[in-house]
Amino acid sequence: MWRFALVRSGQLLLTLLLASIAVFLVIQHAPGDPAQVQLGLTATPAQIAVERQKLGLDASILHRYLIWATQVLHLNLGKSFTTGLPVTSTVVTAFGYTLRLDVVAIVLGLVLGLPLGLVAALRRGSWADTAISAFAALGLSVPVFALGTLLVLVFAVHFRVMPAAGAGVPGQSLLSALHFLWLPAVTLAIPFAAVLARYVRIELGEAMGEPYVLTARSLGLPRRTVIANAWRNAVIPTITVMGIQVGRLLAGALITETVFSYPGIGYLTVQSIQSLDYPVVEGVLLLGAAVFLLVMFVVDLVVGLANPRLRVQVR
Amino acid sequence: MRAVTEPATPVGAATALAVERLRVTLGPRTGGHDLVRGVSLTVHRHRTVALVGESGSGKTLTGLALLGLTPPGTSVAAGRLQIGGEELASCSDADLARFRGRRIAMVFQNPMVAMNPVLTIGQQFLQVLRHNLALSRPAARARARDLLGAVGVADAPRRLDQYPFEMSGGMLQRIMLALALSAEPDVLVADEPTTALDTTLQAQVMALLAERQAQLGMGVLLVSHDLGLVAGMADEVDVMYAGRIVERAPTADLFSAPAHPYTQALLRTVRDIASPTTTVLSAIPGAPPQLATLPAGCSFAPRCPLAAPECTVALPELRAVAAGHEVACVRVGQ
Amino acid sequence: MSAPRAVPGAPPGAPPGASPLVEVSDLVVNYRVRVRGARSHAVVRAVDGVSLTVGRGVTVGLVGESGSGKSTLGRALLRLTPAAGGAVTFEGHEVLSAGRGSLRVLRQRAQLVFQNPIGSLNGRMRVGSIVREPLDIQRIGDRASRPQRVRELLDQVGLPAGAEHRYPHELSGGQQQRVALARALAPAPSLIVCDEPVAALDVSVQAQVLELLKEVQRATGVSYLFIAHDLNVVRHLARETYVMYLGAVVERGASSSLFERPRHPYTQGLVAATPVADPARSSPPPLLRGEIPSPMDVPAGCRFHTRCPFARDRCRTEVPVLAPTPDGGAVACHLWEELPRAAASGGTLLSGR
Amino acid sequence: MTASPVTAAPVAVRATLPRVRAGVRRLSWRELVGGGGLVAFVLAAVLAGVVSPWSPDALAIGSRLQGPSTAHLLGTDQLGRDLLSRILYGLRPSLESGFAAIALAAVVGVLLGLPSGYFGSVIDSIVTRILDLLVAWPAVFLALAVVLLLGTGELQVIIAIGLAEVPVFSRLVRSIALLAARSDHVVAAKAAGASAPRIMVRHVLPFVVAPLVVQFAIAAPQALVAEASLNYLGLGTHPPAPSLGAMVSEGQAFLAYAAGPIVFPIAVIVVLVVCLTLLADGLQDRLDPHRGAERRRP
Repeated sequence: MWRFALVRSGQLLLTLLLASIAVFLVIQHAPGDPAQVQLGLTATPAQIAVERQKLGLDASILHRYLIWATQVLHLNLGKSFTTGLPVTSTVVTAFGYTLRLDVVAIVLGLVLGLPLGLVAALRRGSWADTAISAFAALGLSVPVFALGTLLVLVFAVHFRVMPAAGAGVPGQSLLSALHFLWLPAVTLAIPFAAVLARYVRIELGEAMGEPYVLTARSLGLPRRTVIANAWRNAVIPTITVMGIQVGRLLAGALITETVFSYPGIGYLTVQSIQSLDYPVVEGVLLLGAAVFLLVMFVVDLVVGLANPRLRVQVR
Repeated sequence: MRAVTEPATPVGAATALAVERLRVTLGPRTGGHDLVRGVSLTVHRHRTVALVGESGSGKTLTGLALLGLTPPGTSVAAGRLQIGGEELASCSDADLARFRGRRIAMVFQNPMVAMNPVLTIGQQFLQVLRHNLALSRPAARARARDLLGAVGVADAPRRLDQYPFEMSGGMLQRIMLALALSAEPDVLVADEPTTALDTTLQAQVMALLAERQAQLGMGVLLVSHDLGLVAGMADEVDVMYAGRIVERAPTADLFSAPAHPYTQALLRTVRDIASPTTTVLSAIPGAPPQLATLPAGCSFAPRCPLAAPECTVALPELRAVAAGHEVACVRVGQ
Repeated sequence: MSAPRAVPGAPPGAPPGASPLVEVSDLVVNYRVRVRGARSHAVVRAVDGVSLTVGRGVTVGLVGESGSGKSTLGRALLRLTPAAGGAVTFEGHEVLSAGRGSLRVLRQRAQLVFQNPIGSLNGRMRVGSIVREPLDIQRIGDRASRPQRVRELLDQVGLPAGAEHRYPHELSGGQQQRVALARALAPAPSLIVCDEPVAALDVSVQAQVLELLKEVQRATGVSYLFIAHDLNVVRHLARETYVMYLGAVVERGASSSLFERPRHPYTQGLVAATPVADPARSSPPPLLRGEIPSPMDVPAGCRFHTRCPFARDRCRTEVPVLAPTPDGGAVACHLWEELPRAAASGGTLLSGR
Repeated sequence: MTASPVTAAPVAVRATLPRVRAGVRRLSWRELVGGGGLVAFVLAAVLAGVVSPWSPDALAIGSRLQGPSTAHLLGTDQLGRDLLSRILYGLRPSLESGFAAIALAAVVGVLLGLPSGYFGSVIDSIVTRILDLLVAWPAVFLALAVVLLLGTGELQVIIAIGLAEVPVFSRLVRSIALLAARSDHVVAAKAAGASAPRIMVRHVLPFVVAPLVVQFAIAAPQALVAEASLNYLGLGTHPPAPSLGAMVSEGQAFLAYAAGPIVFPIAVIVVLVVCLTLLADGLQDRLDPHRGAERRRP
C-alpha cells in the first residue's frame, strides 16, 4: 500500500509537470502576440520589441519555460490584462466561490443519487427501476446549459422566487448566500445524481449476481447482510466514478457558472478566454488541472484502501 | 470411501430430505419450458445420494431449487418438500430462508469465486455463526477456529485474518465446507465440489467430506458428472437425463446391473476409457439434447441403440425392477 | 535456415538410425510475473529443464496437476511461448533459434488443439473459413482446390455436409472439437499438440473425440503430444507417458508399466487419486497431502519433498536426476529402489472391471 | 466411427431461418423511436434549404421577439429572425460536428488501441501515457486548449470533442484486443503461421466492431451535447451562422421578454439527444448485451 501510494505520488508529480508544460505551450502558441495585447493596438513596433524583451519572449523555449515555471512555483502568475489584479488572488477568490457551490451540489447529488441507485439495483425490472433509469437517462441527456436556462426561466423569470444570476454581495448572511446557490447547485446536482444512480444500479446489480451472493444466501444470511456484503464490492468502482465527477466539478463548472454568471473558476475561465486575458487563462488551466489530478489521486488512494488486495501488502 | 458401513437399505433411518415432483421452469408460465421435469428423491441421514448427469441435465438446478436459490427468471414448484423431518409449505425463497444454512446447506463448484473477495475468512465466519447460532463475537471466533481445525486447515487464527484471494482452491473448498456445516445441517447439497480441483485435491476433499459426514450424520446430495467419483462416495445413485431421473439404484446395483440404456452406455464408455485393454471405445452417438426443443416421448430415444417406435410416444415413468432399483424405460423388462 | 542438430540418442522404440520427430532437451521457460504494487517482476520458472522425445506416428502423454507446466511446455515447443533455454528439434530443424524459413516449416507441420473448443474457434468466422485459414496462410493448393480440401477435411473428422456454412456456436461441443481438429489437420501436420482436448466435453462425447483422434492417427500417421490431467484418457491413448511436477519431469515410461507400477511417489499419488467407476473397490485414503506449491518458490532439493510421504533429509537438499529403470522408463527420485511397492496396487485400480 | 448426424439437420434449419426473421422482428421500440427520430432530424437538416419558410439570417427589426404565428411558426428572435428556420439550419453543425468528432475518435481509438492491446509491452506503455495526458484534464479544458491554439470554429469543435473521446475508444479497443490476443483462436492462428497484421484484422478486429458501434452510439448524444455546449460558450460557429447552443446563449439576455428563443432550441436538442440515447440503448441490447457496456457511459 505504501509502495502503491509512493508510485502513485510519483505519477501525480509527473503528470502535473506534463500538464504545466502543456499549459505553457498552449499559451505560447495561442494566437495574438502577448506583447501586443499588453500594450494595446496603438503600440509602435519599437515599443512592442521592448515589451517582448521585458516579457522574456526572445529567449529559448526551454529557458522561457523554466522562468515561467519558477514564477508559477512562487505563485506569481502576473496580473490580469483586464482588471490589473494579481492572477493568483483572482483565481483563489473564484475558487472559493466554486468550492462553496460544489459542496452544496455534491451533497444534493449524493442525497438524491445514492438512494435512487440502491432502489433501482435491488428492485430490478420493477416500475421504480424503470422510472429511476428513465430519470438517469434524461439527467444525462439534457445539456447542462439547457437545464440551467430552464430552471432560470421557471424559478427566476416565471415564479420570481430565485435570483437568476450572480452570487450576491460579499459578507452576506449564509442564508442569502444559499439563496444564490440553489439554482446552480441543482443544475450541477441532477447530472451528478444521474451518473451516481446509474453506476450504483449497475455495480450493485452486478455484485448481487456474483457467486458469493449465492453462497451467502445458501448460508442463511439475512437479505440485509447479503446486500451489505455485495455493496462492499460495488462501492469500490463507484468511488472511482464519483471521484471523476467531483474532480470535474471542482476543476470548474464552466457551463453552469456561465449560465448563472456565478463568479467561480468556470465563469472566470470562459471570460478570460473570451477577452484573451492570458495570465488568467494560465492560472485557471493550471489550477483546474492540479485540482482535478489531486482529486483523482485521493480517489485512487481511497480505492486502494478499500481494496484488500492492495491493503494486504501493508502487513 | 463410504461414510459408514451400514446395510445399503436404511432401516428406520431419519429422512434428511424428501422432495416430490420437483419442477423448475424457465421463462413465463406459458411459453416457458421445464429445465427440471418432475424429480422426486429422498436422502436419509448418514447417507449419500449421488445425482449424476451430463451438462444441461438439470442436476445443479435441482440442487439449487432445494435451497430456493434458482436464478431469476425461473420458477419452482414441487408436490412436497421436507427437510429434516419438517414439511415446508412451498419451495419459495421465503419459505426456505428459515432452513438455509441451518437445516440445509450447499457447497459450490468453484471455491475461488464462492467467497466474498473483500471480506476476510474470519468476517465471513462471524456473520454466519452470529446469525445462525446467535454466538457472541469471541465465541464465534473460537468456534470458527474449531471449525477450521475440523476440516484440516492448519494455523486457523492466521487464516481467519486472510482474504480468499490469499488462498488456494483446495484450502477455500475446505473452508467452504466448514462454513456450510457450521450449523450442523440435516442435509448438505454438494454441487460438483471437486470439479474445479485437481484429482489429488479431489481425493482429499472427498475424504474430508466423508469424515465430516460420519461425525455429523447429515445426509449428502452429491451432484456430479463423474461416475468414477460417485462410485466411491454414494450409497445410492440417481441418473439424470434431460431434466428427469431415468434410473435410480443402490450404488452397487447400478454399477453391476445398469438397466437404462443411457446408464449402460455411459458406464461402458467410462470403463472402456479406463481399461488398458480396450482397442475401440464405445461412444454414445450425438450430443445431449436441448431442453427447449425436446422430442416427444423418451428424451434419450434419438441417441438410444434400442429405440423403438413406442419410445417416441409417451414419456416413460420410473418403474421398480428390483428392490430400490427404478428405471424409466419402456424396453426394460421386455 | 539453421543446420540440423545431431540427434543425441534414438528414442526408445524407434527403429535405429531414424531421427525422432520432436526432440526437446533441457527446455526452460520463464514467466515474468508482475507483483502488484511492486516495481520489479518476479521470475517464475514454469518449465525447468525438461527433455522429451516424440517419435513418428505415436502418441506421447504428458500428465501432471495444474501448475505443473505441461501446457507451457506444449506451447514452448511450438514456439508460441518464448523459451529461456534448451533446444527443440523438429523434423531435424532447430526450432527455438529458427529463422523465417524453418519457422514456416514448423507452422505447417506442427499444430495445436485446445481444451475449450468454442474458445479456440473464431466465433465471427464460418466453419469453412476456419478450416481453410491455414491453407490460405501457407498457400497450400490453389484457390480453386481449397474448398474441396476443406470438404475432405470436414468429412475426415466426421462433420456432416453443410457444416462449413455454420458458425461455431451453432454446433455442439463435440462437433466444435471436430472443427478444431480439422483445422489442425489442414496443413497436413506431422505433430499435433493436444492440450486437454476432451476435458471440457461430456463423458458421452469424450469417447467420440478420442476414437476420432485414434482414427486420424491411423489414417495420416500424425504424432500427438497429448496433454491431460485424466490418467485414464492418457493411458488409453499414449504409448509413452511423461509425468511433470512443478516444471520438471519426475517420471517417464511406457504407459502400461508406468500406470501399472508407478515408481515415483508423485505418480503413485496421481494414480491412487484417480477415481474408479467400481463401488466394489474401496478407494484407499488419499496418498498425497497438501497442494502443489507456487512455482514462484520451488522447494529446494527434490521439488516434491514437501508433499512426499517418504521424504528424508537427503530429499530436502539434493536434487534427484532422472535415472533409468529396468522396465525402460526413468524416474527422478532418490528412493525409488527402496520404496514400498504397495502403491503399485494403484495400477489395478485403473482397470474398470 | 461416424459423425453425429442427429444434430446436423436441426442445426441447418436453426441457423438460417430465424436469423433472417430475427433481423426484422427484434427491432425494439427503443430502436424504432430513436432511429426514426434521428432519421427525421437528419432529413430536416439536409432539407433545411427546401423546407425553411425564411432565410435563417433574414432580419426583420420590426418583428422582434414575436410569439408563434402563421408567418413565423415558432416566432422570432431578438433580431426578428425566424426561429424555425434558424433551428433547421442550426441542426446542421450539431449533427455534422457531433458525428464527425465521434468518427475521428473511433478511427484514432482503433489505430491506437488495436496495436496497444495486441502487442502490449512498449507500444502499450507509450499509448497509455499519451492517453493519461488526455484524461488529466476534464474534457471541457481540453476543448479550451484546442480553442486557444486553433481559434474558434466548427473544425476546432470537432477536434476538441474528438480528442476528448479518443481515450474512451482507445481503451475499449485495447481491452478487447487484449482479451482476443490471449484467446485460443489467436494462438491457433499463430500456430498456423498467421502474421500479426492478419491476426489483428481477421481475429481481433471482428470482435471490436460490435462494441465499437455501441460505443459510437453512446458517445453520439454526448458529443451533440458537447457541441451545443461549446457553441453556448461562444467557442464554436461564428455568428450569424445559426447553431442551437448559440441560440440559447443569445436568447438568455431576453428571457424576461420572450421564452421562445431559448425554449424551442432546447426542446430540439433534448429530443434529439433522447432519440440518440434510445437508439444507443437499443443497439446495446442487440449487439452487446453483456456487462461492461453500460458502464462506458460517463
